[in-house]
Amino acid sequence: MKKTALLIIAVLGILLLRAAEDLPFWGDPQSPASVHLSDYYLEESYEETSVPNIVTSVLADYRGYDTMFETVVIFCAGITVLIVLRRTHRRRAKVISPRPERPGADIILQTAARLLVPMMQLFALYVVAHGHHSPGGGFQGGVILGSSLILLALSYDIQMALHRFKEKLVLLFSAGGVLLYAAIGLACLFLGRNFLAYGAWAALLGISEPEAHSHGMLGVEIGVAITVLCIMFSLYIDLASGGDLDEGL
Amino acid sequence: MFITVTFILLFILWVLFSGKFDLFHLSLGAISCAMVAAFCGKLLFQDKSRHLGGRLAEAGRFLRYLAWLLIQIVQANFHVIGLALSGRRLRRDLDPHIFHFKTVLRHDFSKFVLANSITLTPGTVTIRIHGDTLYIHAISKKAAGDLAEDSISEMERRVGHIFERHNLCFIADKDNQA
Amino acid sequence: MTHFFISSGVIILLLMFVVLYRVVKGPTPLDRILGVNVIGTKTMVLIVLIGTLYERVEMFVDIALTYALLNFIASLAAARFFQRHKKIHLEEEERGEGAAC
Amino acid sequence: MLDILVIIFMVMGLFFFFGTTVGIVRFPDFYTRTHAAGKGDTLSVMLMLFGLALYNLHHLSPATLLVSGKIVIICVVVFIASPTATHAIMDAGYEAKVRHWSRPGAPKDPQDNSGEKQ
Repeated sequence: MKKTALLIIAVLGILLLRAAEDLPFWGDPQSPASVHLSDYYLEESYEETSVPNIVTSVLADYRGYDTMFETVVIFCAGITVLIVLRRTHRRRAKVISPRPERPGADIILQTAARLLVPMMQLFALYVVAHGHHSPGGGFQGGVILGSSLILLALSYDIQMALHRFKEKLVLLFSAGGVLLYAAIGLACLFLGRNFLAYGAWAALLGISEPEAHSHGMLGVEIGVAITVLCIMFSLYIDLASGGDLDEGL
Repeated sequence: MFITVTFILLFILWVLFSGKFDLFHLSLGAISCAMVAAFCGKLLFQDKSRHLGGRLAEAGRFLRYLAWLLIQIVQANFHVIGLALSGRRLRRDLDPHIFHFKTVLRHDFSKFVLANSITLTPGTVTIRIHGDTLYIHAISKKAAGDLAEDSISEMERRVGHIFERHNLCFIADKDNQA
Repeated sequence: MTHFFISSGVIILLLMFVVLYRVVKGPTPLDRILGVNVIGTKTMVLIVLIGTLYERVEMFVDIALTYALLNFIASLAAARFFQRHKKIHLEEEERGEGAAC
Repeated sequence: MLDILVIIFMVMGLFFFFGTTVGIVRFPDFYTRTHAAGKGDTLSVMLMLFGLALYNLHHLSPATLLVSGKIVIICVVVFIASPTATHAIMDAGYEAKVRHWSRPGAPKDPQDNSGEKQ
């Protein structure tokens, strides 16, 4: 069985390598992607959006539609896991054996978590807020925020993490993040522009149009971060406790 | 009170992270710090019995302890390298065993510092803390050092001096018994 | 200095491959977790090193810090998972060792 | 001058990492390997990062100072996280009763030693 898998992987790998030969060279200026599109982004994006990090401006502005539905995909994945795994008290059957009793609470892990969790959360918010200037943005910040909650749930238990961040709130916020994204786009529609054309906010907030783009992107990224945070945490608590939300790993 | 302290600490950290001093980013920072402080304020300071001056003094003593600890860590690394590169002698030098060690330290944080210091010093790793008993794995009888004896070890005394001054008479008691 | 940084990066990479031997060989899953943890912390150093080489440290430091935090949580979670499901894993280990002998 | 310091730090870090690697590969059982990983990892990463933070101060300005500060923060995180992770892995192994290596010819199982001193 292992040998068959190895064979399949080897054949596929050779095929992919052969196919890769036909791709344009890395950074080839003549390749279709970089003939007009890249130049446009490189030259115009700072004037149009006043965001130094082109990746962010492409991701959240020029391809805002795409990113919105990526967020929706994450939301759907989280909801699917919830539907499959979450057990309410009406249908409860222990699948995962209860955690073995261990002598002594885990003081070392808990103290380390107490020291690290505030730092992690602040760092995550920094990543979200500075997506315009450094590598980062909603997805990354959301992942770090989510893992800080996972660290709490790992070192104490799921009950303690849930006590700080109720399951109902988790689900509400995970939908709320996507809705925030869509609402920012819809508001542009109501202000007389296209969907997700953040320039519409300029007149309302009294700032120039590029700045409106920049602030619009920040709002969108906050929405993404909230969704990713909640879905990460909800995935963890459902998977680790087998849907019972009692003790976890 | 402690939430304010957390907020200030976090804001210093934010400025270090961000490196941007315009009003927009600083206000974003203030909002972020307020959110994190509201979520984690109770988490960071669990023992509210001591006041701030004491905490600052503890931080100063802790820095001095860190210098001592760094020397120990370097020693530990040379110890590990010596064992790893020692050829045929390796099997003779190793004598791994697990022993229990009762600590007089009371607070979680000082136990945490003690346990991690034990992990970083030559030849010993903390396995778990159960009440006031530490389970320690030592790489050889010699490496266990004064932790294996009944009296109070040097490291424990140092950690006690940082965090648990009021507990010191208790420490002296244990010394006398030994 | 560039040459020095490149060569130290290569040395780190080579030593990481040596640790990878422990990850592949085992024998217990915990040895693998340990190896992955060590490789992860060294990857973080490599990231900062690459940043220094490209003279964009301020970008790469953020990535390295993220990597450090996530690596810590990953090895913690792996160890906890093992602690909980140890029976299954240990049986596998016994069988594997039996075959090797 | 600064370059020499950086080189010293980096080479020391590499040396300790080399020791860790040899220890992880050569030590006989899981527990002793954890010893090598737990100690060597922390110190070598901290030394190398510190060297890089120093190198970063070549063009002294507030921006580079902040970046160096960030690298030092990574050091602090590693300093807290690495022994904790070591402890967690060791704890898992102890609870799973991973087999001990004991010296050939040692009189008894080291596990029995545990109750000796209390």
